[in-house]
Amino acid sequence: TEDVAQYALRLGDDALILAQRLSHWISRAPELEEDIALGNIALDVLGHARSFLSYAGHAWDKTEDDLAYWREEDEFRSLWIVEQPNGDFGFTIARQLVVSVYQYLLYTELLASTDGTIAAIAAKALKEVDYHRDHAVQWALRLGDGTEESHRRMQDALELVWPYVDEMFDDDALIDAVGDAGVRPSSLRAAFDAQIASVLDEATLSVPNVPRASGGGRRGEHTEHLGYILAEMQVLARKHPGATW
Amino acid sequence: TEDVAQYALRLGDDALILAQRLSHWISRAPELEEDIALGNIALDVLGHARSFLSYAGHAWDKTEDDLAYWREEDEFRSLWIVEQPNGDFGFTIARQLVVSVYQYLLYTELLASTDGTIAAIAAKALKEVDYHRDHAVQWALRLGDGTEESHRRMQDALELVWPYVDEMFDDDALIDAVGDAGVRPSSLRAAFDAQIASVLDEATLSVPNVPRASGGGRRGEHTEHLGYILAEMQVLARKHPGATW
Amino acid sequence: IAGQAYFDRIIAEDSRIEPRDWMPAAYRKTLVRQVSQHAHSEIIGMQPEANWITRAPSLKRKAILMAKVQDEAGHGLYLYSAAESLGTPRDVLNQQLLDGKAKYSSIFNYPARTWADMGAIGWLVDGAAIANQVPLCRASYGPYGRAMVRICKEESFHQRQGFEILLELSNGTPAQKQMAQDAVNRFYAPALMMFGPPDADSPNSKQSMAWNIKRFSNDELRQRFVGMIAEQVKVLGLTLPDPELRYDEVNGRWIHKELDWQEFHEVIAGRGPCNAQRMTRRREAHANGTWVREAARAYAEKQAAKAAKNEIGAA
Amino acid sequence: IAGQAYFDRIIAEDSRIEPRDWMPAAYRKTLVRQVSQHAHSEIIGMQPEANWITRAPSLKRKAILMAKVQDEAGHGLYLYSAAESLGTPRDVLNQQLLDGKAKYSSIFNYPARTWADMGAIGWLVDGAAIANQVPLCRASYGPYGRAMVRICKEESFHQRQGFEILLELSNGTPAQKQMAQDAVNRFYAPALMMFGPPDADSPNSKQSMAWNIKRFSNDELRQRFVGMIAEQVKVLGLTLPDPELRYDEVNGRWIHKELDWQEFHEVIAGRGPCNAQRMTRRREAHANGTWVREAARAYAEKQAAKAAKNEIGAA
Repeated sequence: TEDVAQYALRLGDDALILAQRLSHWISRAPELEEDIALGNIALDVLGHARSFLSYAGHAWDKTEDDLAYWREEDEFRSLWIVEQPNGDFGFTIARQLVVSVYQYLLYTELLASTDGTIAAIAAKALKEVDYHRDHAVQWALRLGDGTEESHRRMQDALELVWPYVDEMFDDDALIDAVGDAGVRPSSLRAAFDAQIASVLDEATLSVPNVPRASGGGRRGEHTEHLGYILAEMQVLARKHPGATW
Repeated sequence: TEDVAQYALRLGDDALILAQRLSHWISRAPELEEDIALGNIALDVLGHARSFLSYAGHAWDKTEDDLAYWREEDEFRSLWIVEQPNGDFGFTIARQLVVSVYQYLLYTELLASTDGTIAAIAAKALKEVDYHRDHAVQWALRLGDGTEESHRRMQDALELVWPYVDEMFDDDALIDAVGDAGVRPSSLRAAFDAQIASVLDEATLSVPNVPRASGGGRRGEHTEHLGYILAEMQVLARKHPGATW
Repeated sequence: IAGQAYFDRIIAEDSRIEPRDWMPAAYRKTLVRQVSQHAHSEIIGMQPEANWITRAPSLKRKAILMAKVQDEAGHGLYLYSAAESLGTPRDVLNQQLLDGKAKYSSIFNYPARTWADMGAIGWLVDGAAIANQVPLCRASYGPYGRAMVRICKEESFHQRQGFEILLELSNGTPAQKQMAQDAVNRFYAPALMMFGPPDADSPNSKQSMAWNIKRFSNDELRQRFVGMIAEQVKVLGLTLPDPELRYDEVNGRWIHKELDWQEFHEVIAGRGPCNAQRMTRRREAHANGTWVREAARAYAEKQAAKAAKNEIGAA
Repeated sequence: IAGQAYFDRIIAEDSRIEPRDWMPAAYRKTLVRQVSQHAHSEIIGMQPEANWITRAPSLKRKAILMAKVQDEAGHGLYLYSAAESLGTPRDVLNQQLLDGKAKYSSIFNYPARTWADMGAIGWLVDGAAIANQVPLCRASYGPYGRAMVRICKEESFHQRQGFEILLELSNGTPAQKQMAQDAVNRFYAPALMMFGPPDADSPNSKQSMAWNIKRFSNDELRQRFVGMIAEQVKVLGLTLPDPELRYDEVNGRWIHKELDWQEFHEVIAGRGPCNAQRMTRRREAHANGTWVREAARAYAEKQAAKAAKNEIGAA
């Protein structure tokens, strides 16, 4: 249905923009193992994006590439958190921690989606996101409980990420409309808070207390970053309309 | 003539890409006075770009915007040095030092260009470039002879800029063809070296001794950076072909 | 005579207080807060517009936009100077901004999503700023009033440029026109809110008016502004997103839709679209510039020491 | 028997030397240099391709490219392990790269200017690498040979992907086809130069061949490669930028144009298009990662200390 397609579009856009951000680390990571790890994660997440976008596209007779390359900024439905620039490695880990814990909870619930395709994509993604979460947790521990500098940087990174956390849990009319095909984001909050608190506690870090950014990605209202992301991502495809690659 | 137009195109492209790079500092400079100073310099240089590109465009019945927004990467004729990413403030100052000393010498010689328009553009630009040069020199002194950290950073910045210096002085067939309408780049080298040596000496810095990058901007062969610069610069104009702004 | 009596007479005569004059502590404090907030607004206000410099769709527009953003940095400088003349150094004020202890105009917490926003910001945001600021040219504190004169001159230039951007878009392709209308739709209400809460909810205004800092109430200024843009929007061939907007001949005032003051307070409280982004950028720029400022200071000290040594040698 | 005699016998039998075996110092040194250069090439070689990940023109191609660049990081890891088994730790090797004391394959100093370069690099550069590396699977040093087996398997996959990119472009729009031809034009000669200078100018090769590290001469490998691509280019519907290219039936060898060995030596000497850029990026990544690596080390030490303390407590 249209609603389920719109729902899949959201999840696909989150994954696509995150993959785009993460992939920038490849050949720039702090060590070779991390070039591989972040590349792996980016690749997994891109795979989720492709699955969700392909599925969404069925409803409108569009391919994953039609959706990725030929929509304008205000047609994207991604969350603000995935648009945030990579910053230093600490910021990327903080963002990964938040997003992968969120996605882990979300995909777990989506296993019970009344929409078979959504449930199947979530099932496949879940195993990978479990690894992403573990990767982020391990690094949060190392950075939080590593050196003085890494502790400071990691806490700073959390403060910078936190304004974008609340938006992930906002419910809206589409969530009502998709019903049991989807998951009510607000229902994930308590488990998210508990998991994050436990990780940050072990990492000797604290949960930031900063105001949320208003958000609006689900309505196509984005931060000033998305325009730049899309300009880069779409530049080549758009120079060759109708071409195949 | 076609040759003079091609020559003006080179100078225009150098200025355009440099302006694009410099303008990124506005609202990000180390202090408010530098937001203003770098903004001023970027604005001046953009002005030079517009004059040269408008003049070049006459030969092909094209406007400055046709040339800026509707050429592909391999049609640009800018030097590699202006494409280099801004780096830290030290790198930007090192690049400015090199480019503004070069442009000062170049525009001084172009006052005697047999092409009246080139001479007139150079005359107007020269006064501004004199200020740009002074700005870069003053900062080179402050950073070179400031703190230990700034000395190290400034010397590092020079090492990073230096591979792109030689290309500025390469002669080629077009230089032969334009004759006295232009300036033979190689003829500027001695004066450039002397001025730079004197500034760096006073700044307690040393002239780097590193291999040159091959170069090729004048033939339309660019570094991997230019594609990103153009994707961003042209994105909006290209979404609205035929529009005026 | 001196002290309070002199101050009171100057205010009564509607003349100007100068930096060396005695002034009540509360007057000084109010001014430092207002002038530095104004300065911070200029600085933060550079960001949404700087966001479009590298992507401006023509070289002429790029140049105009660069010049405009640079003017804003200049306004920041004048205003910090005016604030410094009241005894608080610029780095203290800047630190207040970085620490999130000082406010800046909430409007800059809205994103500049499209090129048309360069038009809407110029026309509506600078327009509202001018409406606010023209009366401030007569503010009782001399340096502030004089800074305002200079700033207003440039702002009205900026407003005209914004208007021109929108006019060009409105007369352009359908996509351009829609971009312009969308930008006006997004900036209309936030611009109206720039004048602050309704008079009934603005308790500090009275004292500022008594001190000849503020000359008109929030609602009076808002009325003036709405009247102006209601006329200008016709020339643009666009509409304001306010179906209730009309001039009430009987009471001689403009009726406009209820503004969303809850949103206003949310944004002020830090929960707007770009508060975090704006502060992050400002803090990053400041942190990245630390080594540069330190170098400049060290160099200046070395030069001063050399000069002193030469003087001693010469004596 | 041990020492030189054992080593000589292993070489004579064309068997394998293993890390704990005795080996001549020169053999060890040659291998460390070759294996680490090879590892460095994988690492630096990520850059030209990483340059197109964010701009890949379809999501499928983006995924394939990401996987490929990641494979290269993996190859770097195996090869550093092989080099470490010869007694030189990875951080020493890495430092040699950062200091500019170690070389990497010159081909990666050419820029990847267009998307078609992803095709040309896969087809020609990986193709040449495979031609070089397949015989290395039988290299006398065990860990190196085994690493090569794994690497060659993946490389041939990469080569096929590069070929497919070019094939798709060649069968695409005229602009796409031209992009493909242009990329082949730019990478053809540099790929041929990947086999090193002509045999007459390659004095070190003989010793490497005697040690069963190298199996074929530079020119032999180049011949094999040219023959292969001369056939494949027809399937692509493109041409090689070499009007002189033909098979000389009489001598049973390929004639190709004279390669520009001066350019080759310029690039090796650091004066290629991207030498400075590649090293700058690598050094920046390393420097930006310092605090992260330090944190990981400090954390590991803390954990080890805790574990030790628990053991003592338990004892």
